Amino acid sequence: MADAASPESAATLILLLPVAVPLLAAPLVAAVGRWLPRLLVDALALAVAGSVLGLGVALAVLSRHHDVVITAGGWGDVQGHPVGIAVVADPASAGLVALAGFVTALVLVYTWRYFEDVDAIWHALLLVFLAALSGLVLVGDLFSLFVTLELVSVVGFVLTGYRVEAERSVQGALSFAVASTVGGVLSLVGIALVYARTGELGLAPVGRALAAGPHDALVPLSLGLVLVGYLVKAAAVPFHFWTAGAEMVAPTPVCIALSGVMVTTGVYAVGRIYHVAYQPALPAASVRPTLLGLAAVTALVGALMSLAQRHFKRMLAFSTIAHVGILLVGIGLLSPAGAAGAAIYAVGHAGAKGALFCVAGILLSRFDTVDEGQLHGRGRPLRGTAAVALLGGLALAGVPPFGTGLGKAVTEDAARRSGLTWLVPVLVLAAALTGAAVLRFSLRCFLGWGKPAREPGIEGRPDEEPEPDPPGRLLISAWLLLALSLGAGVAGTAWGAAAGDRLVDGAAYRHAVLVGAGPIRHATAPAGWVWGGVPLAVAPVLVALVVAVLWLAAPPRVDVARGVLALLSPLRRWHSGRVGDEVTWMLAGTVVIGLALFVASR
Amino acid sequence: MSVVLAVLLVATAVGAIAVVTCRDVASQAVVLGAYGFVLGALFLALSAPDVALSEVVVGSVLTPLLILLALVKVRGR
Amino acid sequence: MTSRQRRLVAVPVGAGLAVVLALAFHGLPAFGTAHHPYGDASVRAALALRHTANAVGSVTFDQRGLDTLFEEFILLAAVLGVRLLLRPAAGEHQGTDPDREPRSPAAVRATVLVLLGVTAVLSVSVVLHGHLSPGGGFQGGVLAASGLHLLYVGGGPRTLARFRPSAALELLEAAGAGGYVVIGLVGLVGSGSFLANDLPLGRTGSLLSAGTVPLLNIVVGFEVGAGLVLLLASYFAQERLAEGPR
Amino acid sequence: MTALAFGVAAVVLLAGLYGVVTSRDYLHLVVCLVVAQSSTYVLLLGIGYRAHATAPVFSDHPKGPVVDPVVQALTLTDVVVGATVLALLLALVVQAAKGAGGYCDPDALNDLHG
Repeated sequence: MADAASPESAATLILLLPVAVPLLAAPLVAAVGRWLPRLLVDALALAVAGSVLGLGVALAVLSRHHDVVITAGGWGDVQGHPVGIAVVADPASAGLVALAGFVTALVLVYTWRYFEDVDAIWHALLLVFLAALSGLVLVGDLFSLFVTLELVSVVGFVLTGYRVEAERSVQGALSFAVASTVGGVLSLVGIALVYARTGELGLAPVGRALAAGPHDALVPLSLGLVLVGYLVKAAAVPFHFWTAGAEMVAPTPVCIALSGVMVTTGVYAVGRIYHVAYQPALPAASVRPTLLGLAAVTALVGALMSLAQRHFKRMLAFSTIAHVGILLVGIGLLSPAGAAGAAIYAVGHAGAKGALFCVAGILLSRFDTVDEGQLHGRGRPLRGTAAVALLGGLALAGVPPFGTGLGKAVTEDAARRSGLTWLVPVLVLAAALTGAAVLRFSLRCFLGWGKPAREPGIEGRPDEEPEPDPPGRLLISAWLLLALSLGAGVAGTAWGAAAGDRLVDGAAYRHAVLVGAGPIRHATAPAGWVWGGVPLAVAPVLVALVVAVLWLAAPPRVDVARGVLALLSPLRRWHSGRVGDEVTWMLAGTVVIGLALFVASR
Repeated sequence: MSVVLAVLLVATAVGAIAVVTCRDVASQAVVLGAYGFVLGALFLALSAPDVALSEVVVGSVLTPLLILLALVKVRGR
Repeated sequence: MTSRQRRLVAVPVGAGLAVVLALAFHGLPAFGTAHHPYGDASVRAALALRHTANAVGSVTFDQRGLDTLFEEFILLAAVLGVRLLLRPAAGEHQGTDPDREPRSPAAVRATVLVLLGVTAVLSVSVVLHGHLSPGGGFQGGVLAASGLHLLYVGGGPRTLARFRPSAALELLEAAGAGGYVVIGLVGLVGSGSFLANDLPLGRTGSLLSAGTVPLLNIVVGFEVGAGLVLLLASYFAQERLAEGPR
Repeated sequence: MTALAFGVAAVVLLAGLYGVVTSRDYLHLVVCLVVAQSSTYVLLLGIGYRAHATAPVFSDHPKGPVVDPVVQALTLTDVVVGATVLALLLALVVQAAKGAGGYCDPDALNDLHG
């Protein structure tokens, strides 16, 4: 037993506080919030989010040499069998806790004295969301992962449908809710299969038990089923349909939380579950093709659909899907370097995408629309907003030294080193096209480039909900989020390398839970900017600029916009917005993933 | 015991199909309530009295009630 | 897709899913197997270590109490969500209740009164014996909440509303959810583990046994009972809205 | 018996999902989701079942083998989650139908496409 004052002991004491503190504050503000001054409720919620950020940073520091492990309730083994729920912090999970705390804090700054109508329900829900995300990354148990996932879902779709008076907002929430529920059911079927085979629920004991065999169809198929729930949250194609709808219609601060943290958490869970619970039974070579195929399709579909949008929030939603593809490439490489790239990219993306959603919020509050055609040139007076939008677009394209650029460069390098060079153009294209879409929008809206007329073939989308105008704070949030993205690129190398290394080291995690934490090997090659990567970093930025400029300024004879939209029309028709279609494709994706994993494991 | 279990299992499958194929929501709520009772009996036979109690109060009382209330709201104007 | 096209796609997808399930379920152990390592360890932990007669209660509130904490907040979030989603939107106004509602026949009122008493006693007993016999905070809470709605049968919406003070129920619900966290934090302060069960364990089978398990059952009972009443109230309010003048 | 027990779970799941995919009414769709969810209860309790054993509740001290209490606790959680998600889904359907004039064909609520 560690000395009471030692850092190890402190780490085990604070390990569950990122869950407990917001969960204590949430019912408090829900119950007495209506009698408290609004200022006090705002301040309390902000303090809680800030404390989760602090706890996340502290845990990342305390876990840098070895995992911090506890069992909830202090349970040990009974008859040589673990009966409690393991909770584990390492640089990857603690970093995500900190990210969730940071983003939630900024969302609270954004919504300071916003949503006046409904007591303090907004704050309570946001705090529960934060606790759920913290729980999801910290717990090391399949069923606890499922419960936290359901909690994330429930709060997620309530927040999405927050403005009930907007019909489309409710539709977006419904589509999100149905997809989440179906994903949850399939995940639980997978968990039941694992439990039947191993008699375990903890990730580490499951990994140990599955290694013993038999290595039959149950193992790969249960992995496929378990992952579905997380792939829905991650918005991987074809589990992504809810995302575009939900993030288009949800209140802008909710989009920042969903896009910045929730999807990332989903991708993280995919990596964690594989490396700890399945890696001993399913070698990386049999899982990698499926994950990378899924990643590439996600990146390309998201990028192409993003380019086809003129509704700014929907454009950002599809770009999130593309960036989930990039994250999944990093995780799917199943190598330390790939995971390091994904870790840095996750933070860089949360910042850049959050800043762009702040731009959407500013535009909504000024003009009651985020339609590209209607906003033509109207953004000219908004100099600061324009700067954020252009920088955000460049960040999505991966311009150095943003975290998105560094994360992408590290991932590309990892792909090349794994002999999978075909992934590099996929990443370049995903970054370039999403960057192009945002740059095109920004140039048209803030500089008045291109024609004010509507693009052919896209119907206008009226009846946008006006959002309240918290003038200065929105821009402050945007700059802070951009700073986060920049910080990830400038100073994220050490953390990213540690997080990536530990995420893929399932053996160390299992050892820490089952035997006790020992010292871990340190990141072999710290990922960083390299001069050789400069052309690859610049390429997507150039492509993005060229596409954006061509779209807006090409002579009428070569109508780029019309051509691209015509090419993309089958893909756009695929996104029919009908829940029956969406579930059908989700199930088709489940079958394909399951069978691909099964065939590769033979 | 095994016969009872087999009968209840078959009844569960039949009940599920009956709920899904019932296209009128009002009668579907009633069928769902009955299905909840079948599940409760099955769980009791599987030696899970805790779950059986929950399933009966949730599946046969609360769930159909919520569906009917929602139905009144959606259709009943 | 049109619904016809979708059916055409759904057939191979459904067949594929059936194949996936068949292949995976083929690896399941025989139904009724005696091999339950986690289950056996849990039973032993419940009885020998925690003096909890109902092993399911021990797993739910002690060995895997963290899951139940999250579950309680799913419920809290859902109740907040339903209240939020079903709140009257701008432009809608609350329908007015009739000032007097017709009194139901004395026989009905008497039956309802008796039934109310029975459900009240039953739900309290189900909650308090959760660590001893099947039942617990959740089942008891649902029973109590459903039972309260007998007032609707016996009296009508106004009678129901009078016994449904929403501010008090909101406090009760929040206290239930927060109470779970507080019990967890007491464990953290007392013995260094969140949700540690370090109260006196008592004799297996007696009302005062199993340490924190009965306490957690009680807070969950409050949360579930109050939460469900609030949830149903939101639906009933919606119904009244539909009937009221527009 | 093994094939029957787990086969029933699979049939219930497929039936529920079939209903979700083909539904023409959002309320009906939500009920089908409830059915799909109930398949996990059958599967979990089937997995935890032990022949010739009693419920894991003791009046005195153990007399013989009992069925697995862990899956029962998991199923309990699952039942609660299912009920709360249902309440939320229904509230969303009520709101969606309000905009659509009481008409809630899922295929008609497709403003979010393209």
